[in-house]
Amino acid sequence: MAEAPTHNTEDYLRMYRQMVRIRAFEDTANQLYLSAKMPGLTHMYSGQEAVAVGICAALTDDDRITSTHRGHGHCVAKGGDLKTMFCELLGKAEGYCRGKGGSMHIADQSHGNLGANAIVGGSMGIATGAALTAKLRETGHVAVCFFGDGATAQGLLYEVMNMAALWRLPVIYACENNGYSEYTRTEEIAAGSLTARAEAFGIEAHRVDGQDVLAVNALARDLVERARRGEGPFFVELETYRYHGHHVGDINRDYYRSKDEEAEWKRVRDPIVNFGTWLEAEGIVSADELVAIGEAVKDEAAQAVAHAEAAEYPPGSEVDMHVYKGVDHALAYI
Amino acid sequence: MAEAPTHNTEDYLRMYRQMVRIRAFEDTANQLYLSAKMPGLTHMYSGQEAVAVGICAALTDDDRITSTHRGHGHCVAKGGDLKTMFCELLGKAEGYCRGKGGSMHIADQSHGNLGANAIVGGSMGIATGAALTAKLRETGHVAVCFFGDGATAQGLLYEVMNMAALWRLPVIYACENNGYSEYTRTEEIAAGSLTARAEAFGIEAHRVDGQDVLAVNALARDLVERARRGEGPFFVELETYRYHGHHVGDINRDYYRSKDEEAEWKRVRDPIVNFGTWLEAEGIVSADELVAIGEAVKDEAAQAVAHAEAAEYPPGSEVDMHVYKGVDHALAYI
Amino acid sequence: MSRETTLSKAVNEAIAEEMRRDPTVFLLGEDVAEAGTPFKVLSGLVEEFGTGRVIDTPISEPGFVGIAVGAAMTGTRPIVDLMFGDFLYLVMDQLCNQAAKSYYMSGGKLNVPMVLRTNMGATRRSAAQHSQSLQALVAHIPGLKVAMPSSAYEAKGLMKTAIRDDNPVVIFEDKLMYQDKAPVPEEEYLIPFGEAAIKREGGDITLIGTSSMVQVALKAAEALSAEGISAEVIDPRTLVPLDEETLVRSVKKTSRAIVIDEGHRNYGVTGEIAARLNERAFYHLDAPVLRFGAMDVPVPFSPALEDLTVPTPEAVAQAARTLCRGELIHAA
Amino acid sequence: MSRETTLSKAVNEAIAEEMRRDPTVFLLGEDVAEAGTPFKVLSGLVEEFGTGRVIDTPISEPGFVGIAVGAAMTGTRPIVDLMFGDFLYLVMDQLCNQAAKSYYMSGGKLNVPMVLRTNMGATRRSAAQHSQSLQALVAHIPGLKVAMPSSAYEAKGLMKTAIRDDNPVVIFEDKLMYQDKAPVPEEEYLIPFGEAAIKREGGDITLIGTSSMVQVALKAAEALSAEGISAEVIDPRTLVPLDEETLVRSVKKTSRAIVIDEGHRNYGVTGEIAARLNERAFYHLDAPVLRFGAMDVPVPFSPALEDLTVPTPEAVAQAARTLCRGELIHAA
Ligand SMILES: Cc1ncc(C[n+]2csc(CCOP(=O)(O)OP(=O)(O)O)c2C)c(N)n1
Ligand SMILES: Cc1ncc(C[n+]2csc(CCOP(=O)(O)OP(=O)(O)O)c2C)c(N)n1
Ligand SMILES: [Mg+2]
Ligand SMILES: [Mg+2]
Repeated sequence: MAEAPTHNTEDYLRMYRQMVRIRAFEDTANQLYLSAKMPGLTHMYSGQEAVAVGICAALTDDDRITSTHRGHGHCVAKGGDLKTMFCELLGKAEGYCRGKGGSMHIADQSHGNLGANAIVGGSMGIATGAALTAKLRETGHVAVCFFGDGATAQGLLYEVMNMAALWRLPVIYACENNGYSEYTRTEEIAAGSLTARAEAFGIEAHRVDGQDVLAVNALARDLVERARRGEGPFFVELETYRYHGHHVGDINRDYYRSKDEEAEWKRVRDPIVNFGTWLEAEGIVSADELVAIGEAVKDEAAQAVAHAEAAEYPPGSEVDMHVYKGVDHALAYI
Repeated sequence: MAEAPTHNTEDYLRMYRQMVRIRAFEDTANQLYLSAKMPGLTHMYSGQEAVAVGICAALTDDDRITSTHRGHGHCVAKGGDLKTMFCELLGKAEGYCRGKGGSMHIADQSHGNLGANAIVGGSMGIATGAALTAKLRETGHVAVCFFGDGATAQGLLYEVMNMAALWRLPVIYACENNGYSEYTRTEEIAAGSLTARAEAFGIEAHRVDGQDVLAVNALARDLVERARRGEGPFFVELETYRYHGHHVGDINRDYYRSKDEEAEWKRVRDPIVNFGTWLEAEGIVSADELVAIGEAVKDEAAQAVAHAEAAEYPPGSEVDMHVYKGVDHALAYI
Repeated sequence: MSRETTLSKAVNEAIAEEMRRDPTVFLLGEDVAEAGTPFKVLSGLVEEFGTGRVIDTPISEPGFVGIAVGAAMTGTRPIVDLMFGDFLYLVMDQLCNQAAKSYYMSGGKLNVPMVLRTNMGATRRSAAQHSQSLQALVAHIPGLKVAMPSSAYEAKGLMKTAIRDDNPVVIFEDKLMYQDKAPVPEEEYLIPFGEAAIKREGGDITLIGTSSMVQVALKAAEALSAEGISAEVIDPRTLVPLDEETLVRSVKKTSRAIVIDEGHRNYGVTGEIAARLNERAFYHLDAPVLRFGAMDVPVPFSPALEDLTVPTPEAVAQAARTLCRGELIHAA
Repeated sequence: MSRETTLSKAVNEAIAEEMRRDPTVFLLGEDVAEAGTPFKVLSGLVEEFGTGRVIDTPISEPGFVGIAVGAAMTGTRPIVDLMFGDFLYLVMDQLCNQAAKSYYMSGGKLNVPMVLRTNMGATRRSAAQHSQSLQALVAHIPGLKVAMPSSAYEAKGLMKTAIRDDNPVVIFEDKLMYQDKAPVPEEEYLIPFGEAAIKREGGDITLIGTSSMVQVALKAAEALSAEGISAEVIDPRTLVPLDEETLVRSVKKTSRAIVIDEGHRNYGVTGEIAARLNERAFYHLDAPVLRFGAMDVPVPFSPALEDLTVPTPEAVAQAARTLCRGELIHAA
């Protein structure tokens, strides 16, 4: 555990709770999938909680993030509500996107989450554009662009990093290196060094243990503050791990990743367990309090999913709504 | 002048002559444009001759290059024939592409020139693919990808450099940094360092004086040899300068580039003058011989353009030929 | 009050007026500032609005379109300058997967009020990668609106509407028309999307042209009128939304139609319009709806070939004649 | 000799056979090797041909399509695997500005014998960026050929033809059909491009369907036959080249037609085919040619909405009924 910048119990507990909420959300979503209650596929964030939480805890609701296909963690960490999220995953009208987006497009504009994206790297421009707005309109806001190690293969990243560097935009490129791009190890698809790539564009780059929420948060708070002052952009590589397969259906994965490797990460580097242990060791919370948080979150998730299961689908008349702003029904328009 | 690796008079004279041929071609093409004899626009290579010649002199006809919108120099240097080139610039049937390509698509497959490209950066994948063929088919050939400083803003470059590095392809990325991307200085459109960008992908990168044909050639010979042995890819940034405007019509350019700057480059760093001076100083040729080369090339260019002006346009029936290989006329087919 | 203005000037005025009106409007693209674009359409804007609102970009089309999408989502109204319509291929993902779908995917929460202005048109001897007219590609994608100004008047009015629209709009200017003049009101005006303009009234045949093909249609109509054939010429002005009603009404009146667009003919704009006319006016038609598009070949460089690939007034007039004589033919 | 084979297996066989036959054929794409693609279509190929010919790439679609173009130009025959058809937007420049135009721009010197295999099809609950059917975009571009297999049989025969073709070919497989079985000959066979297949003969109306829409048409035909309406079902198999003759011949016989394609309806495939039928068979038609495509909205995630966006046998049958009864209607 990195040294905590200040001893702020409330902040710690909020971060801990958020990580637990993400884990609970994912476990529940996985169950939904396994019991064939969820339409389509979804990508689990479990294991990477400290990244989303450590970074988003350094942001305000007015700061923007863009997310990925593995986006539930970012959505929760940025303030998302489990009930509305489950509704979206089940395609219900109460979902964040009225069921139109689903897991891969979940967005929560009220908390500054500009959305998950099913195009790998697809939101790199969007995050950079949000930072351009911040600069042009002098809002003092910051944008964080989350993406995976695999996404570093998209040329778009280098195009937007170049412009962000030239224009000194308040954007932080947060690369969650979980060691895999689908069914392939990162070494096989990424030559050289990820941080050096950013540095070559004149961007200050950092590498941090993505399983250590305090380390992530300390770095994020520093960079966010500096970005607000016009010292951005920044690049951060976060070393992390996904516990599940690439998506919920990726069950037999021995051919690309050993069970031992997975077990080892869970045993030694679980971000929630380790942070909990630290909180206890530092005397910030008791073991019982941690258990209580776990129980409360479990309840929250159970209620949220029950609500979502019972919720209504959008009426058929919505199918051609929201194609164009200002146009009620697109089919009558085009 | 860099030290010549071996004292090979024939090679020197060939390189000198090729540079003079490029200059003569461009001067003639510019005249064609100014006298309204040339359809469309074209981009002059004058000033950058040492780059194309220094590199292509290190290649065989079986090695491939890809070229750019500023591609006449590469075409000549790779073995192109002035007559066939002028025919192409004038849209005549005897042109390299039967008049279908024009200046921006001139290609000379018989000498391994896979073509100019009107999409900035558009041929980066093509060159890398030619190198992949060389590797898969074990041909021992090398591919050189020419592109400008402006083209480094295209994400495609980083995508293909990554793959070239991972797969150790025999490709050389030759970035001709002439200080400008259209009407904008390179500093305004490129953050960080171009060579560092390649190095971040694990690619060995070099910077060389692109006005010094011997320095360029020495580096190219070394890298080509090493690429053939499987030590590629490589990246080379060549510092150079274009004498004309961005294209032949870009006459009033004081607003982005001073006349003084242009004059200074021509006075101090002209690749032909400097190489000629060196050849004389080393006693390799006499001043008279250099003049004779100039005269002979002038004649060649004049004859070539006269031939092209008199040549026939392709018949109208060719308009829908060459859309699909194996299909005589596309309109009867689709 | 009207005065003659070039299309280039009209676009410039539209953008300047909207930038004065709304501080969130800004320009982004390659060499848009000091150079005012290679076509000089944006000359003078950086002097008035500064480099903070007229932003030169590197040659990173996907990147700066993506940046525009993000900027638009968060409270600004970017106008992206895409130097040649042929570069649309480079930005399709950001335009069609992101900009076009955000509003829908977010269930109406994240809209993208941006304008992508680009161009089209062959016969400039610019060869296959600088001459395409790719409007069909974007017209196919729900979530995008597509405007095709046919003169300086339309260019100004449609641009102003586009800038105020809350959705992504793609505007195609014909690069050969930048110096063409037309009467343009001194006063402010906007042209609503989805309203076709009847450019010439007539009773025997309807000629539907987009962008510069309106001029081709008008010239054909002129030639036909000398022979006693009265052609109605209609400019849809926007492909999405399409003013089907005006088109159908005309065709019901004339019973014959030809659709002309400078994009490739195969799987392009003309097929859609012809199919809609056939659906809606079938029982009124005396002959099949004919279509003219760019020849289905890459645009050749050689002038001797390039000129063969675009629709001409002569060819359109000839087809119209044959239709009006009731002869069964195939379109060129 | 025939046996039942899945579409997935048929594609795998086609590629394996051609790789055995021609050492210059190789595969390139994301997770094509050990993983055999997420859809497992290419399983086993890396074991037979090794990682030298079944090449895993990073997530760099423009990059590896560009590499394929260059490889194809210099003596190999790459098959590029594009994991989802929705990613076509990312590779449009390399596909349409480079691969499609090289042969023409070089005056017949540099051809690009490559296959881009990708997929299409909604109702998999994959939402707006993993469900599109974008065949219209590439069919519009001269220089590309476009194949749309409707069953395992077509998938194998068209793939083999594509691999041997000297031009860039885009093949769209319907990702919902990978497990669908059809009789596939044991012996080698190829299906030539530009030859439509009459999937069912009939005299009252022609139903033209592409890819999985052939099944929709066949189901509609089945329902109609119970009511005494005899529908002919035709599968064009390739959009470019299009076997216009077979389509026109059928429509001249039946006097009525419906075109069904899973791409968006607006400015898509159906408009072109309908327009061509109207042009060529106008005087034989008793009613307008109707069209079904995907609804012109981004594909929604919610099952309750997504299912509304695709053409169904019921809707097609209903439209056919109305046409055969001679009632004037509009297509859905
Ligand atoms: C442009 C694009 N290419 C391919 C895919 C398919 N795909 C989805 S996730 C993924 C791997 C992404 O790896 P990474 O960026 O490391 O994120 P992770 O899944 O590890 O979180 C791929 C290839 C896609 N969605 N978009
Ligand atoms: C994708 C693309 N974007 C923009 C252009 C327009 N354009 C042509 S050349 C050029 C500048 C290229 O600069 P650089 O790569 O440095 O080459 P140079 O002209 O200096 O040789 C631009 C922007 C283009 N042809 N293609
Ligand atoms: Mg990863
Ligand atoms: Mg340059």
